[in-house]
Amino acid sequence: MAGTRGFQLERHLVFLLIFLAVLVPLFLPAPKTVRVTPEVKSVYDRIEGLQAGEIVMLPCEYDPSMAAEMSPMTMAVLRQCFRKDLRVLVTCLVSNGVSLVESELRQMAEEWGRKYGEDYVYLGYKPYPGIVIMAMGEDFRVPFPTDYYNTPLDEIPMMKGVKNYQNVALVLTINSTSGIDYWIIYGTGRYKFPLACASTAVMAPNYYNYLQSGQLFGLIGGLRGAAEYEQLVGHPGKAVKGMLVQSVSHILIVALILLGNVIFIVERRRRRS
Amino acid sequence: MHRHRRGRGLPLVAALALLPLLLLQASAALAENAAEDPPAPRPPLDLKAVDTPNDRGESVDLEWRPSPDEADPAAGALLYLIERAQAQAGPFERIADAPAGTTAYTDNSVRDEETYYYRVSPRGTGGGTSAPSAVAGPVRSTGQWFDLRKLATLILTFLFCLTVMVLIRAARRGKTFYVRPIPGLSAVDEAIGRATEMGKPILFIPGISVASEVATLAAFTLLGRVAKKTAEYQTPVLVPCADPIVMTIAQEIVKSSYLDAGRPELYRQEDVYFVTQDQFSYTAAVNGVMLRERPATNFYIGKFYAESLVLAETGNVAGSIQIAGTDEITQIPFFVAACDYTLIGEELYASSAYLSQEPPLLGTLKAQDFGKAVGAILIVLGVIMAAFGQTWFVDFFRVQ
Amino acid sequence: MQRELPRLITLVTGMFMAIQYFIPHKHSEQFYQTSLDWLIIVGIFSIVLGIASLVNLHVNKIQRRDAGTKYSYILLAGLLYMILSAILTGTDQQSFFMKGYIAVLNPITSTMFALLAFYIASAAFRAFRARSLIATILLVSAVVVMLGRVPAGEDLIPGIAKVSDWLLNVPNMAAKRAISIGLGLGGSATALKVVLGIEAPHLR
Amino acid sequence: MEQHILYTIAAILSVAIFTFLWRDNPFYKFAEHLVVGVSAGYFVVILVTTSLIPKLLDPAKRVLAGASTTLLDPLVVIPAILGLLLFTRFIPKYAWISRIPIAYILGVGSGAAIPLVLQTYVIQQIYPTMTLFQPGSFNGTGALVNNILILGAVLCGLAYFFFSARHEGVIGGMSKAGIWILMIGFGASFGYTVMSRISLLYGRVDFLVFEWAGPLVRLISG
Repeated sequence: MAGTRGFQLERHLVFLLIFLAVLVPLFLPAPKTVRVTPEVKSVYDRIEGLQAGEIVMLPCEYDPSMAAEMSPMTMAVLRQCFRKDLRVLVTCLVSNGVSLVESELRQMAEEWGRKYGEDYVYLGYKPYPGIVIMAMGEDFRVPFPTDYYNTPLDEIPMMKGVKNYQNVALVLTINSTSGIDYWIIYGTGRYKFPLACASTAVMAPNYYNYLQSGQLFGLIGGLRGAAEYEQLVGHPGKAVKGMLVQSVSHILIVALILLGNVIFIVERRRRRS
Repeated sequence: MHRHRRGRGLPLVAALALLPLLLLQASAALAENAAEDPPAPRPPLDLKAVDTPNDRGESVDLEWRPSPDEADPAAGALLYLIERAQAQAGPFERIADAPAGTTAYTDNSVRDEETYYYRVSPRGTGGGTSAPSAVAGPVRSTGQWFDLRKLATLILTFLFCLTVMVLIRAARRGKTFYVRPIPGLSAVDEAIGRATEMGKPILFIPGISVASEVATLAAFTLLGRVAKKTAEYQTPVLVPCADPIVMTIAQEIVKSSYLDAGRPELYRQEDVYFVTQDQFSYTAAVNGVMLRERPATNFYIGKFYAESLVLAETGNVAGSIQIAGTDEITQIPFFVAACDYTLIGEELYASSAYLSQEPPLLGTLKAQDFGKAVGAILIVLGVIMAAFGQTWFVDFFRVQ
Repeated sequence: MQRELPRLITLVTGMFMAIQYFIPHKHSEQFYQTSLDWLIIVGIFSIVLGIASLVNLHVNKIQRRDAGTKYSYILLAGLLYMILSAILTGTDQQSFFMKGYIAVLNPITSTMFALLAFYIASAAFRAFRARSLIATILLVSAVVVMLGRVPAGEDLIPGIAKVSDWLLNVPNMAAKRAISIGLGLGGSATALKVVLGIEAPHLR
Repeated sequence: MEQHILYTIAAILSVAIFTFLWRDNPFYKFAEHLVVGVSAGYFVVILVTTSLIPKLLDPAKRVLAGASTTLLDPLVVIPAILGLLLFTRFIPKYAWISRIPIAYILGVGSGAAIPLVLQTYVIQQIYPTMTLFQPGSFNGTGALVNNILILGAVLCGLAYFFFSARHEGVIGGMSKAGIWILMIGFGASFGYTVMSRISLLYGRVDFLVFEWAGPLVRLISG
């Protein structure tokens, strides 16, 4: 299969083109061409329709290895919530993702000058996601007597009168694990609150039937979903650029394959004649 | 991903993982606001307690039919309190709660020598606890000495090993077996011959996994054949290893191959060396060897992960002939794209038999073909039986 | 004696481990757990052989004044740095040991990983040529899936994503199953040959 | 400030590795030898902290402090002796003794593999293929056609791996279809992986441009 040894110049040209395909989009203004799908738009519209002060719950369940695909979604949703003066309640039920989610939340909160304890609260991590989700249906204080910074929930102004899912406008779990099933079965399945999920591209197809059955009101799939959301929020960032890089590099590689075949056919004809 | 079971109540895993601590607090919180006292729900029916089958012991399975009032919102049962005692009459102590909708619970806080009795009483939304269910027991937990769920595996393993041994004995008594040509392997002799003409070394990479990995075992057997040929042709063979035990075994193999070829003085222990256990540091070092030593032939035999393409592309730049074989299915496409010959899947395990043509090894190959034939027949038979609803046959092969 | 004792050890431990697989009982589980612990303990001693081989190789290179000896100094320095920094400053986040991980090990290994983006392109360019029917099938299947994975591909050829999903869910899945069955039989046979001593890398 | 230094070292070493794409050069050789030494040292330290101390030194300390009753816990002593036997490799005359621990390691590994590999690679692939047409396991004609194709493809794939039969006639036809199916599968698997490899490079370039160069430029100009 390896065939010809590959003339040195060809190889270095291919490397240069790939490097440019990844580097150039970083400096280009992100294009507005990302086509928005209805399942992503429904999440955006639902949050856009909330009144100032309502609480959006964001269980961000991913770790650094999945950050490339998941963090852009968290940032885009947080940007929209803070722009609309909504209050945000965040948890992370994945042990090695806790500090990553916390730093993302703090970074976006500082960017919008939001105050901890009044505009946003971070509950952090507890084991056994199935149980925690079910227990939060009773009272957030059952699994989380204190927040991530060990202050009791009753001493946090934002948490006054906030008992369980009924006091939260909607739940959007940004989740790279199969824990989404727990949210569907033990969360909205038992306590009936509006739930949407943002998953990896690989997992997204599994949840379309929950979209049709109404158990989910929205679904953001992979980097492409995040790019659509960034565009909706009007702040195209890493996801949109990421999609551009992927598109450009994939088309480039396909073009290289076709070019390689053209060269091959021309050479074969020359050798035959 | 096809979902066979859709939302069938709480899977056993959730029931198993229910920590009494969390729900005790929940039920306590509920008790405070029991203003008035609605009628308590009736108890669940025919509670059964049995020793958990196919396990290590110290575990009892409980099962019950839900309380008839579960659906009724007013007096519906919200929680089932599970109680245990060591005598029929009690005293019963509460060991766990299960939320409404569950009909099973596994108690793994028991000791094998004790006998136990269980009862379950539902708690209504109003907080009132009704009369408990009938007592189930006595029950004693034990560990089983055979896991019935693995019966199919036991039978197939036994038959397969038997076939291998029978065919090896037949081969030793002179029976010969035909083996179809495998392009990758017929290239081994040619590849080594090429190395001798160019006076360049051969690079043999035994994968980056540990010695007990099956693919690494295959690498050892092939290394033995390759080292014997390089000894005959007096070309050096370099074997960088990512595991100390793999290095030790590889040194023994290469040394005895040079001994068998009657050239013990040519063996240099320095050529079979340890690099590092880190996947990509190892790759960086081997890349360097490829471009500096410019080996005539590279062998990638064993367990490989994402680094396979980095190695194979660098080997291609160095102009070496490359032969690869791995059991890691996701990496085969990269070897197919970048190497001259790739042993696909089972061809890796046929390599030592093919090169040595020794009767016992050819006999094993024949046994593997029998295995595939039996596998194909089982599939066809199973498909027919399952299509007509005879699922008992198929379920026999279901492995939890 | 030199060959019979190791052959016997492999046969006995092999049989026990194969049988243990079918017994869920507590004692069988403890036997399995103990075997794993023993492997770890023997592994501790084996690392000494590994490091001895590494150090010996590069010390010889330095003594023999081979070409590139200065790089051997760098390798030994890196090895010494990590061991000494762990002894002196521990292994927590602020220790010099972790600084070595953050500044050297992590960036280099993730950059080596990133080289795959270049190599996957050069391999595709060089190897995916319509040399034979099989090579053409390989290249067409790869191109379709690549186009199906990005929005630009969908814009170029509408519906390509569906074809790409089909290729991944039907032929690719069937191919994986067929290869697995073969690998299972081959792997189990190889393991059996080692236990029975027919193919004995440790007795050569 | 210290982060800038660490990130600068990381950036320089990353660029050194990238230069290997051009050709082998002293920068790459430096980074290569450095990372081999550093990674070997890293794994030794990790092995000591996670295995040597908990599994060997702590039990030994307990025995010396007289805390544990049994003088020598066999479950620690026997493997320790096995491990020590490895060192006989340094004495040529007794080097054969090192075959004993190696025989044990191969025995444990291959013994456990015999049933496990048959179950996970063979039985757990045969079972789902059998239930392809079980009522309720597919919906719609599309899925039915796909399942028929999967069944045929698996059988042809198996035919390709037949070693002891000449690939002629029916077996020959099936095995030719088999290699075609394998190649379609390999092409699809290759194409599927491109996206994750590109995002690796995107991650590194993003680090070099935004996490290293950006803050450094701001620091100097700032």
